[in-house]
Amino acid sequence: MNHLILVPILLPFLTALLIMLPPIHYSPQRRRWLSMIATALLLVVSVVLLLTIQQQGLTFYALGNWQPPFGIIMVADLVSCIMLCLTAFLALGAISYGSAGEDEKGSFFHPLFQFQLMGINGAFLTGDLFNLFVFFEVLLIASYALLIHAGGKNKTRATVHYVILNLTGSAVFLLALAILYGTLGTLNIADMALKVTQLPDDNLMLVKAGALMLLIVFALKAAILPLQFWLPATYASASAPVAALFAVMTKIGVYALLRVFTTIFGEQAGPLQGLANSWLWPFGLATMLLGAIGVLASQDFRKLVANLVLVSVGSLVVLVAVQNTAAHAAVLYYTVHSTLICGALFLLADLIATQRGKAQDRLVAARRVNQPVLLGTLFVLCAISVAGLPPLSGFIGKVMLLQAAFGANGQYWLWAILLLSSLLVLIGLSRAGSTLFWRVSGMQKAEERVQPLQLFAVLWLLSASLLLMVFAGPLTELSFAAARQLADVLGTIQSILPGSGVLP
Amino acid sequence: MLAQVIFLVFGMISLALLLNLWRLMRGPSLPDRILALDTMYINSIALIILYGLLMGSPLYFEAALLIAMIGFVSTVAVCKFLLRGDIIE
Amino acid sequence: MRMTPRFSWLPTPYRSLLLFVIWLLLNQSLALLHLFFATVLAIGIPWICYRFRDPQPLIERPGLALRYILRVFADIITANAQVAVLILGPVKKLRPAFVRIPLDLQHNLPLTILAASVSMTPGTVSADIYPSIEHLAPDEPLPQRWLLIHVLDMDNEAELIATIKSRYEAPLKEIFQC
Amino acid sequence: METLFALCIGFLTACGVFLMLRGRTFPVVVGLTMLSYAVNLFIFASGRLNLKGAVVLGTSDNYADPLPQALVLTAIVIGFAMTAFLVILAIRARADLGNDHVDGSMPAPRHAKRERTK
Amino acid sequence: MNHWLEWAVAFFLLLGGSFVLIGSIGLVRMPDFFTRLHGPTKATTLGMGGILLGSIFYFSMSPETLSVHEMLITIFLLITAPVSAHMLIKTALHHRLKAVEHTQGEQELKRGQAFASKEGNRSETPDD
Amino acid sequence: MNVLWILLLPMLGTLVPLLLAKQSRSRNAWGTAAAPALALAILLSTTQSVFSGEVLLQQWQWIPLLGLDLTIRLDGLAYLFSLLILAIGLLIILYARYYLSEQDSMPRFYSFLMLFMTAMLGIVLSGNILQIWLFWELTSISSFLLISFWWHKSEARRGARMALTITGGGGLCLLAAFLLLGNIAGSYQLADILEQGALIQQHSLYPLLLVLFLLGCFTKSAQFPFHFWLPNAMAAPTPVSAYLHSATMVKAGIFLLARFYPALSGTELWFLLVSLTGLTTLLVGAYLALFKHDLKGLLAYSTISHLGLITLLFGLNAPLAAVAGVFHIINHATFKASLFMAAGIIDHESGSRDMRRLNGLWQFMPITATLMMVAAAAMAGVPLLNGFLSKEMFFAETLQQHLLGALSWIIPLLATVAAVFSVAYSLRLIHDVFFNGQPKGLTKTPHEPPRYMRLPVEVLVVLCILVGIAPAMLVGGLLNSAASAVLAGNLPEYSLAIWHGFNLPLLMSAIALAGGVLMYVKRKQLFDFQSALPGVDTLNIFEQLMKQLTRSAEKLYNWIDNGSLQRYMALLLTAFVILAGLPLIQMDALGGGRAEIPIDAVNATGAAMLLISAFATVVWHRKRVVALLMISVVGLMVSIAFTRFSAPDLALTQLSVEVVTIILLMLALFFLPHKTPKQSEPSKVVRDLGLASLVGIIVGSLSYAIMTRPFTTISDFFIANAKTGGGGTNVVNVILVDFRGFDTLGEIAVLGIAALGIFKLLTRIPVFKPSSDGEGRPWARERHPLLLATVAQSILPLALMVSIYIFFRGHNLPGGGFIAGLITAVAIILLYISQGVDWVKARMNIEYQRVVAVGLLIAFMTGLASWLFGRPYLTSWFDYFQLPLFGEIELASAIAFDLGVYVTVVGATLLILASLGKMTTSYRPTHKEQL
Ligand code: NA
Ligand code: NA
Repeated sequence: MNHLILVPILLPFLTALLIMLPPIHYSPQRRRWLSMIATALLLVVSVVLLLTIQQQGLTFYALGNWQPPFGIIMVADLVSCIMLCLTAFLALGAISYGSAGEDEKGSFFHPLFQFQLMGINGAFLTGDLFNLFVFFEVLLIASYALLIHAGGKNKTRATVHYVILNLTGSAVFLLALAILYGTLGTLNIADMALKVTQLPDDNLMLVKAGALMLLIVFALKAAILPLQFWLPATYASASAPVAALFAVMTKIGVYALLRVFTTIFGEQAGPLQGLANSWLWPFGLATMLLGAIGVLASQDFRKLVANLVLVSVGSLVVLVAVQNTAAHAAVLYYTVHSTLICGALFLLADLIATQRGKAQDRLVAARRVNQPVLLGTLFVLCAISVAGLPPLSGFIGKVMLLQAAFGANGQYWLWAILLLSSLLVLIGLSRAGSTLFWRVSGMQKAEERVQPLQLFAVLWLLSASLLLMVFAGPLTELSFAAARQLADVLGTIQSILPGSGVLP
Repeated sequence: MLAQVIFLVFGMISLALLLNLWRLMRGPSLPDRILALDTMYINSIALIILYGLLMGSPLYFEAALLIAMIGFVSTVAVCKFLLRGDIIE
Repeated sequence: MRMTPRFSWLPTPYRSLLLFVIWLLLNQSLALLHLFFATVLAIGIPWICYRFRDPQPLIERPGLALRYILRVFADIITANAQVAVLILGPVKKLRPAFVRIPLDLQHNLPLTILAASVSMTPGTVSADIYPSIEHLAPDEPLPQRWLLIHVLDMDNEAELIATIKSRYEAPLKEIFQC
Repeated sequence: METLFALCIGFLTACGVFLMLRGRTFPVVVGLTMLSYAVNLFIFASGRLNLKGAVVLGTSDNYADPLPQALVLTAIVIGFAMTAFLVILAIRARADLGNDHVDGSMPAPRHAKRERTK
Repeated sequence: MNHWLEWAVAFFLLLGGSFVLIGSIGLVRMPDFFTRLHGPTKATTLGMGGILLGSIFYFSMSPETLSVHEMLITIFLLITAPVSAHMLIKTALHHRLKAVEHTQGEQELKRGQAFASKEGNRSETPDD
Repeated sequence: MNVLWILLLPMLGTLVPLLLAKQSRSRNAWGTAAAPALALAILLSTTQSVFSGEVLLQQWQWIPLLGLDLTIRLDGLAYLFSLLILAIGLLIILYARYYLSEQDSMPRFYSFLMLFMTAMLGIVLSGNILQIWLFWELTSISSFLLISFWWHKSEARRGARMALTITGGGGLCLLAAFLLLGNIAGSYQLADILEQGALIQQHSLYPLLLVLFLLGCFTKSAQFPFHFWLPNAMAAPTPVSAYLHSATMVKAGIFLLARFYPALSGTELWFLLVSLTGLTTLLVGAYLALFKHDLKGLLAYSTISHLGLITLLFGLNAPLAAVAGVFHIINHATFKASLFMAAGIIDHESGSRDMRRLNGLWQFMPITATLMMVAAAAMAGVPLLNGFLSKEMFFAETLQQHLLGALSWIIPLLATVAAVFSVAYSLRLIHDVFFNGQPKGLTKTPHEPPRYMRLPVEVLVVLCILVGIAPAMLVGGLLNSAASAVLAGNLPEYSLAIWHGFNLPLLMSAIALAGGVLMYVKRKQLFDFQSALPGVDTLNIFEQLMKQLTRSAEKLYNWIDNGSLQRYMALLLTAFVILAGLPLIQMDALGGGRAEIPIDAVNATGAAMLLISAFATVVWHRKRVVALLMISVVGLMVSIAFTRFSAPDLALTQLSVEVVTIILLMLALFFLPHKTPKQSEPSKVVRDLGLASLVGIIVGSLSYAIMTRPFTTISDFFIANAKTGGGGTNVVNVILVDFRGFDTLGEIAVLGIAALGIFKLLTRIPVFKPSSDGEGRPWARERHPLLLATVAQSILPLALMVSIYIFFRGHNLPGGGFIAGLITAVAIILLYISQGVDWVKARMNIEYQRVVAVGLLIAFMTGLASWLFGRPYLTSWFDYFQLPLFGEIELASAIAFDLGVYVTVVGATLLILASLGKMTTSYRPTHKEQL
């Protein structure tokens, strides 16, 4: 029983509560520092957990000491640990940025942020489908609240859409859960994977319906066409640190797709194996393309970045549908890369917007930014990375994606659309960059300067791109190992339900 | 005998509930509808108690108590709303 | 008329008694454990709730209060029989009416009990007590207040008013000594 | 009974969905509430119907499935939290945007739209 | 003993059921809001009392248990029913609902309506 | 010496100018030059071994799983290009020191230039094709930065974007080609690939691969039809043009042709694609160059033309042609770089590049004029200069090929035509600038440039002459080793002599010279003809195209995403209908054969009421209060259904939530319109009805299918273990607080967070208080009816008592912390309703957010306590104690957990409702965090 597995959930929870209570709540400084320190600690814990799991293999934690499939379990495998590290890394950047002043523009920034982390980490760790629903709701409600942080009409408008769509999604999630429970008689993911193998023919289609409903839910979270509509406005209007954290939100959908459709409906599932692929493939491609079109179409920079998120989601989803080790490894690596870099871009967009006066981040001629060299350099680095150009991590991700598609049906569709959208992204980014920094009207300059914490935040996230490139060797190996572990459904069942008699 | 009585009373309560629903739909005024709803709440307490008798189980009591409470509170809240708009002031 | 409680630890003794009984009712048990809890709660809850209570006149004549309650119960049953007949009888023959009754009572608790009693008994429903005193300045003298009631089938207005005043209002004045 | 139960679930769902497709926040809230009822009944039904078997030990010898009940409880609470948030959000939207349309602005009337496309 | 109780249960249930039904019939039959109010407020409350008494007796039939907690519901209804009625009638006054034509004391109704709304200024003496 | 340093030094050199930013301009230049100079020295030190045919190879593991290892591979071809890049680069650094003005940021310029140099060296020195691509893209980026160096000029920005778009697109094609190549060859190592030419060319993907590969090469090397970006890139400072757009970057594409020559060439497809593209480019470039008035424009088009020439050579599939190609690479680099630099001098010293204004500069800058004349002559292919030699070889090779069969003569013919143009534009360059009368309207008086600015030109021009005179001696070794690298060792016999006797190529040269002179003399007619043709402003066209692209993207995007939630919802539900409906259609039978429970009249009545009220809610949804009343009936009926079907806990929870929801909605309705206007079009209503019905039918069918199927579940475990393992007899509650306590923890967290979020939503909200209801009725006067106030006060203790009762019995009987919490909260809310905020606040001044936090903390800590006993989180504990007098009592950790639930629920509910209620009072939620 390794208590460390639970710490990524409990630590943010406790932090949130402590921030709301005396003596922490008295001063903004205390709230900030506790929040940042706790998040740094979270990162350390996540990394330690990852290293432990790398040594020990898949480990689970039975809450309340109720063994699976009866109790709720948290499962730490390489995939979930990678996602934990990613979240903590991203969060530290976002919180640092927020602590430069954005946090005081509304109430409960830090507690909500920590709650959101709790929800996200819970969703990554849980090995129980209903518990996944609960953590989804935790992270969603926290995200609703964070979304309106600092107020404003756009935020309100976007939040209304976001909330209503997600509430509908939650209803569908519950229906799907009920169907799966009503046919499989269990909620534990590994147990479900096991039960699927013994499914009577009469229940086959019911389970399929449940599974496809889950697909809708996760597709909505992941923002796959035609369920992506909430994303651009939401991400574009959110407060910078929130938008940065949101960069991981769509990836939770992707993660859930990966979990459910490779474990429950993995190779052991017989006729239900890979039942989502034929849907994920075309819609993933369409999402990618739409995102790229959106990058071109965007009138402001934040919306552009939001569309970049769509592009990355599209690529990931297509690769989820490819269902081989290389593809899943690519998904993992690219997830980490795209999340962090999009997070950095959201922060950067805010820095640029602040220095451009009234024009904000709109792509029109405006007054010159106050620190063109600093912001320009950051912009170029981010743009290079996100567009998948060398030498930053983006190109490795892109190469992994392309390589993973080898041999897949419709490989050339993927290639063509991936490369085309890369080109569109490149065009869009070069247009955005040259407008933001070079189309200057008037000689006036803003007074605003980047604050140290803000700069730290952007550099922190950007440094990930560099690290992902420098240590690409071991990191891709890690991704492959994680993908192999993910694909080993029988092994997973065996370690979680040793009494089931399944041999890997 | 008791069983028949219980079913007879079930019938009465059901009829009462349908009458309440009729008034609720019919209106014509809002107070009429609220009154009908309030009555419906109270009548469903009777229904629940009867279920308890039918099942011979005391587990239904709390539900009845809660219905009494929500009947009251929601009637008050709706009336206050119609009177003042602002129900907490 | 007393407004302040006799014991600060037991500000509302009758309420405590009621709660004590209710706890035992709820648990349907006379076990020592429940008696203990009933006592604790019967003292604890009123103590907590006392601050959420406007000062009210205290019951000075408990015996009379008991009699009043029994009378109201009896009235409820007879009144209901009458109302049932009226409801099932010919609707056209009803003689509904609005009547206002001048009030001698001044405090909220007795007034509430009066209004509730009127509502539960012979074909009458309390509609309003006016004018309301919430807009009065603290030092303003209390105006004459009225209880507006609706009567389902009124025979004689004066008789009705007299009955209500004597049957319900007078005993209440007595009970609360106000 | 199962048929009737399923009919109720389906009908509630349809009503809820129809309301959620309306253009104002309030009907959406009402629709969501209705949909939640349907969903809760659905989850409940996934444990199959049982007339005499409240899941309190010692009261019966044929218990209903307790797990869906626990799940519905969780769903009710979460649904309540979400509905509450949405309601307040609707107020906020009305205050910020001046109308209660879900898009934050009134859609242009049809003939105006046609003119614009011309 | 049990036989008696059974009769008592049956009696109270039937009594209660009848009053509940009568209350609801009143709700449907009566000509205006004010008259409709009487049925539910009184008959239904009494009917509930009957049913609850029936329940008390029913559960007390088995030896060694005495089920009296239904009393609590009765108490609660007795406390709240007049208040609900009061709030409803106040609302009706505020909404200026029409009383059936031959209602006596129309003046009182008007005065009540005036007091319910803002026009009923308190400087205006209520007794003409 | 480690060859890695050849790459590494310029890479580090990128930082040098930035570090020297505060130093003087000359120091900056010298400092910058140090790294490439050193690298050049290292390169030269390898001359011996490279010329002897050795391939210097170094390899480091980087990303083995992707086949991407860092490999430095220095062979003859790499040596040649490295030499060009470093040597010309050094000259450019020197030149730029004088070219850049005081306003230009020199550190930035040098830094970008070094970055570019690194990228170029990376391409040529890579031994791994993915690594080649890495540096390939880096050249695109750095050239973007260099072209847009003068970002305030719109044509610089546009030119840079155009270059990036074209070369970036090509880069993506190249990546695809490389991945295919690697996949076919089974390795991404260059050495492995070059050995597998046969395998690659026989592979079915070869045509696709080749096309993608050539797209990459041709875009970068400005081959027709991608040539147009190059002239527009001339918005860059001239040193950049000289370096990137003549000597290096545009040669990257050519380099790849040469690099992959052994693996990809030799097929018909190769010939057709490469040589014909080259030929077209050669002609188009030469023709267009003649008509450019801009000095740099002319040079740019001539570059295009020469690049076409080299491409054509590589496309001929003949070893000698490849040798000629390599040779022309060297020659072109020298004369074109010097020409650009000379043009830059003219621009710099006279303030104009327009040949219609620049006339007679001979008198002002004779030395520069001489240098430029020599270089131009080399470009025109005048004997005794290097250009002549490679052009001769070119002519010879065009004559040798027979690839077009009977039409093979076309190639030499067209080559001669191109050469004619080439001579003509060279002549024009010289004559128009240095002679042809007096300058017109120059802003400055031209003069010779500073000494060292001219030095690079001089060096290169001297090289042109020397190579022209003694080719074998000077570049023989270089050419030999480079060409043998291109040809994978199968170097043919060739001679670098100046004189090959009278032969056909010489005749072609003569015709070209004569024809060129003639054409220049008769240029008037030609110019008239050209000016009669519609002018093509590629930059504008491209810009318009991009705008069009953006606009159509915008249109398409907005067409898909019109911002209407109703559409989003409809799509979501359509997805639901399709995905959940398809399996239903595929099902054999909906029913599963499980026996149904018979329907009785009471249940039928209940169901009817449920259906009617639900329907009524929909029908009257526009009258909001009525809709609320109707949906209350639905809620009531659902609760009764729960009661009926053995779920008392559910009924209790549903009911208590129901109250709070109704209060909440009433509170909310005050701030919302009381009526919904009719707005939906009938067609939309019909659509929505259809969609809603479908969803309803599907959900109903699914539930029916589930309910009628037999099933086994894990629940038996819970029933069996609730008492023994969880210490409670209410199995549902034991599941909630024990078996699945973690769900409950999450659930109360959701409630708490929702409350915080609501508080957040309500802060700083613009307050608006309607003065009348929906019908325009002013509000009633009395705020707190007397009866209600008094009764609410009496209900509070009762409600508290009941909630305590419900709380404690929850573990064993229906009830629990959640319901108890709601009852308490409702009792308090009733006080708010009946007495107002002031009254309550005076008696209880608690900040509810803190109550929420405390409640969550209690639940959290209860779970954590099990760690003290070495048990997993939330492990429950219970025991029975015998107390004197009291008898047996049970203590359970579940009670503490439930207490947390209770406190959270009270806090959250009050926070939600009271905050909303306070909106109209002076205590409304304030912006400042009030923790
Ligand atoms: Na000229
Ligand atoms: Na209020």
